[in-house]
Amino acid sequence: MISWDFALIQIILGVLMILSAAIAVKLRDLLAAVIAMAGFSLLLSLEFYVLQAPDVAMAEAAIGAGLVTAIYALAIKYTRRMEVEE
Amino acid sequence: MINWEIVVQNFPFLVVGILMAIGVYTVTMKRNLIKIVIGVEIIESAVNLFLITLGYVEGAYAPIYTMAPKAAENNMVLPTPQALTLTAIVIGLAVTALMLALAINIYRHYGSLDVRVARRLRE
Amino acid sequence: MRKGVAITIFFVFLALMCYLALQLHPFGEPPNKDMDQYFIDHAQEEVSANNVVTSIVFDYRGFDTLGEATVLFTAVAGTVAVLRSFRFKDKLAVKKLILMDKDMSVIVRTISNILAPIILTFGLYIILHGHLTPGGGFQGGAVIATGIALLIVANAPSKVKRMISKDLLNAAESLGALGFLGMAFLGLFSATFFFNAIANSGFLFGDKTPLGINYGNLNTGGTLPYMNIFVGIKVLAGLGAIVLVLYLLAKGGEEE
Amino acid sequence: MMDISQHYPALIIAIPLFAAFLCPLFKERIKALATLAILALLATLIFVVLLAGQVYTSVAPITYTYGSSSPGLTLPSGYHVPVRIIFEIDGLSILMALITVILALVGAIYAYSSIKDESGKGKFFALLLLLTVGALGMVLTGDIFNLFVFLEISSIAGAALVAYYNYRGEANEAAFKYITVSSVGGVLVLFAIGILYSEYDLLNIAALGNAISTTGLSTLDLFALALFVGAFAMKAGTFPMHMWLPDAYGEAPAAVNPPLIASTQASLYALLRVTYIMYGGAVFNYTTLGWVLIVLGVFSMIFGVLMALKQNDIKRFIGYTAVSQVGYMLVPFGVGLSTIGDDVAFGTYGITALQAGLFHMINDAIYMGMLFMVVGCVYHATGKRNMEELGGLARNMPLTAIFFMIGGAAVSGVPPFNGFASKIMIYESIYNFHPLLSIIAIVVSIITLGAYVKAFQGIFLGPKLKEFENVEEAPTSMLVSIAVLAALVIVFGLMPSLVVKTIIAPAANALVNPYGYYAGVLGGV
Repeated sequence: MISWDFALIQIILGVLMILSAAIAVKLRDLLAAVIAMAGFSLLLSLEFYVLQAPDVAMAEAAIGAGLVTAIYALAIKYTRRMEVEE
Repeated sequence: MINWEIVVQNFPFLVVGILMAIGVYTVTMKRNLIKIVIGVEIIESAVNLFLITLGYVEGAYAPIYTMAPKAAENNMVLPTPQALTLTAIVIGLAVTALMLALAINIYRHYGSLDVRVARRLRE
Repeated sequence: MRKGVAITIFFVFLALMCYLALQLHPFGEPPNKDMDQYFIDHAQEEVSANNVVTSIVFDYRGFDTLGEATVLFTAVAGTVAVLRSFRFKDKLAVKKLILMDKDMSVIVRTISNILAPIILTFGLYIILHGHLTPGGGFQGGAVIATGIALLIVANAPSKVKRMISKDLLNAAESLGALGFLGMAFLGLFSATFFFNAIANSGFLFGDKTPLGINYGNLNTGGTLPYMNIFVGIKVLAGLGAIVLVLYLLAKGGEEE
Repeated sequence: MMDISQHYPALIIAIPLFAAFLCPLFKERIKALATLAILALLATLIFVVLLAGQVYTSVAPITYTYGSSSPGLTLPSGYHVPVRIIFEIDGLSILMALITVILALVGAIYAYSSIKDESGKGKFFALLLLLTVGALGMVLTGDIFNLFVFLEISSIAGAALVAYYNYRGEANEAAFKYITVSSVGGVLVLFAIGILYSEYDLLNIAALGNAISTTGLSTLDLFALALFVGAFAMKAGTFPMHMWLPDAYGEAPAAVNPPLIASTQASLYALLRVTYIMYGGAVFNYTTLGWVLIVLGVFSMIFGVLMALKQNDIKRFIGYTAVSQVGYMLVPFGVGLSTIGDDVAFGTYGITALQAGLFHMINDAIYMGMLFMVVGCVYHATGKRNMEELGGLARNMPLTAIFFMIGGAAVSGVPPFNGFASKIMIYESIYNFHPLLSIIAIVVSIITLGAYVKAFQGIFLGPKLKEFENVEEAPTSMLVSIAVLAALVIVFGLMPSLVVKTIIAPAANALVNPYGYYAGVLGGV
């Protein structure tokens, strides 16, 4: 007795989250990886909203997608943009 | 045999498991410091998602009384995991910020973000 | 070899996690609701707040939130301490940090100048209505800090240095943390640490909230709105300080 | 009106926290900062001692319910589960709290001289206090999620302090390792908390233990237990996740080492709390879990001491012997856990093993803190930390040399110091369990003694080197703080039975009585 339309939303969001996380891990361009992580955070925030947790969704959107991305971007600016094997 | 209905129903839990596995793989196997930080962030997000999924109640509403629909009375998702997740998100941010600061400093000293180059502390 | 080990670890862990996922209760049907039912039933009456999550965050589990604020304080102090300027003792492979002392383009600056006040207002709204609608000190503080980050990143480091004072942010952070601790102490004088002494007392924010679904009365919540404000100040100052320190890093770390 | 004696548990956390929030406002004024930190920690110590008086005279654990209308009100009126955060303080908690505050106090006194020439002093003292708060919260709390929060406070503060000498690349590297290991460990703890929450909808340790013991152990419970044991063992620096420990201990400023040790041992405390109390009521095969701890302990012992022999860096050398000492605690804890189902064996040697392990935990914190501070003095005076470049310092730094000798003797279990007192108890009790374990422990101790003799010779004896001609004895504040710990080493070594009877036995008794703990907190549910 599961509602299939809700399950469908869960599956779509879940697959998208896994994909964006995997892309973030795979990309050699760190800045692009960070953008992928920001997308991951936004999807996660959307999932929180779907699961009736608007408080957490707001925190995740502001912190995960906003500030953390800015901190990453600054850190990458100071260091190296490409992931290189040395 | 695998009960496919349960697999579909528990799909959010499976997502958590897969994200955890991706994160652990990243932390243990990647050599770039920033990638390691990303791995830690993925594990943290997975656990946050886990807590929220635990609190979800089929067909229930957000635990806020202000201007809620009539059906929400006595039919709310569990609020505790949401409070715990708020704490966990802020802790995750704190860890990420400190790890990135350390990564910048390591780059300043060693000129590289590769863990094999940045390893003077051998056994 | 290494690749093989990696893939083995990944799949063993994955299998374990999937097994766990199928062992858990069916999604959406928690087997036990003892503790949570208490919060849902009693939050309005005891804490006089409509938002059950916020009443848990600042009242029932307020001590956790003090810990959370402390974690953030620790992270800010730690980041600032780790990134403070130093002289290199060893000269093996020293890298200078480079960041151009340049503004971003006019368009970016204009947009950020327009956006910043909007974000600020939105953040303030979230902080003040934390006990009624989704949000609270942490979320609102983070939103405002995003606005500050936008302003910082759009302008040249030398200009930012004049515009925003690091000492001011540090002081504001300490003030917010001390204020939050002070609100917790307020409870100590009447009952216990973190006791909500203002709820239902008739003081500012001390009205009773109507039970059940209602339109929300801003003048409720007891200590919650005060704590939201202090936490908001603390979070926006702390997060702002992290971004500022990172942005101005190139100026400090270059001396050799 | 307000009765202050009810509020000690809250004040123990609030006072150092208050001081920590004030610290950044003082910026670089070392005198003000050190005074503030020392006064705050002294006040905390007084409250801990007063609380100890309450704990030792009460049968049930002392409880403090945050935010309720009365501190003792653990259950809301008319309800059957605790909903608020509760501090639950029994003999073990208060023992750990005492040692944590003493170590932090000593570290703060030491820091007054040793941090003088660094920048960022305000942040340093704030972080030192926060590290203490984290460890204190972990040992006092009775709420599993609260424990996670304090675990994160202590690991973030610890990592930032390890990287405090940020002009050393190695310090940043060690801190990165430390924060990676401890944040992954912390997240695993949170995951385990989530699993338990999903089953029982509870977060209180006593209530969870009660629920687990009444419903019996499920697969999910076992999964959570494995995660808890793995994560806390990782954070306590046991084999095979020990590699962060010597790095972090070695790179941290010497003043930070004692509280850092206290925070590591708080993880060990959490391991004990979870295995003995939370899962103590459920009937399952303790022997397996006990042997897991024993095997981890034996490997840590042997690995630690073998790696220590290869080290040239004095601080890393001591760090590796610290790994080896962690093994000495895990083995008796494992023995105690293995015998807990067997009344006869537990009565004859299991309880002694448990007491020995707890006693060794305290002793280890004291002499390890002391040794790190002693080599900190050497580094402070000479600027060198490589054993091959040091030598002949005994004439210039006689007190430091004597303190190093005391510390080294205590680590290796030489009478009459405290290490001997606890180690002899360990040898005897684990011999009854399995003779081989005892033999391994004795052999490792002998190797440790050899290593310390070699180190002493390398640093303090030998020809006087020209470059060290003008080296002076360490500043008074550093020597005073070391002397405090040295006095404890000697006192604990001279009257072990008194110490065991007054503070160790109540802790061991609290650990083996999970049902008493549940009933004490939940009021006989």
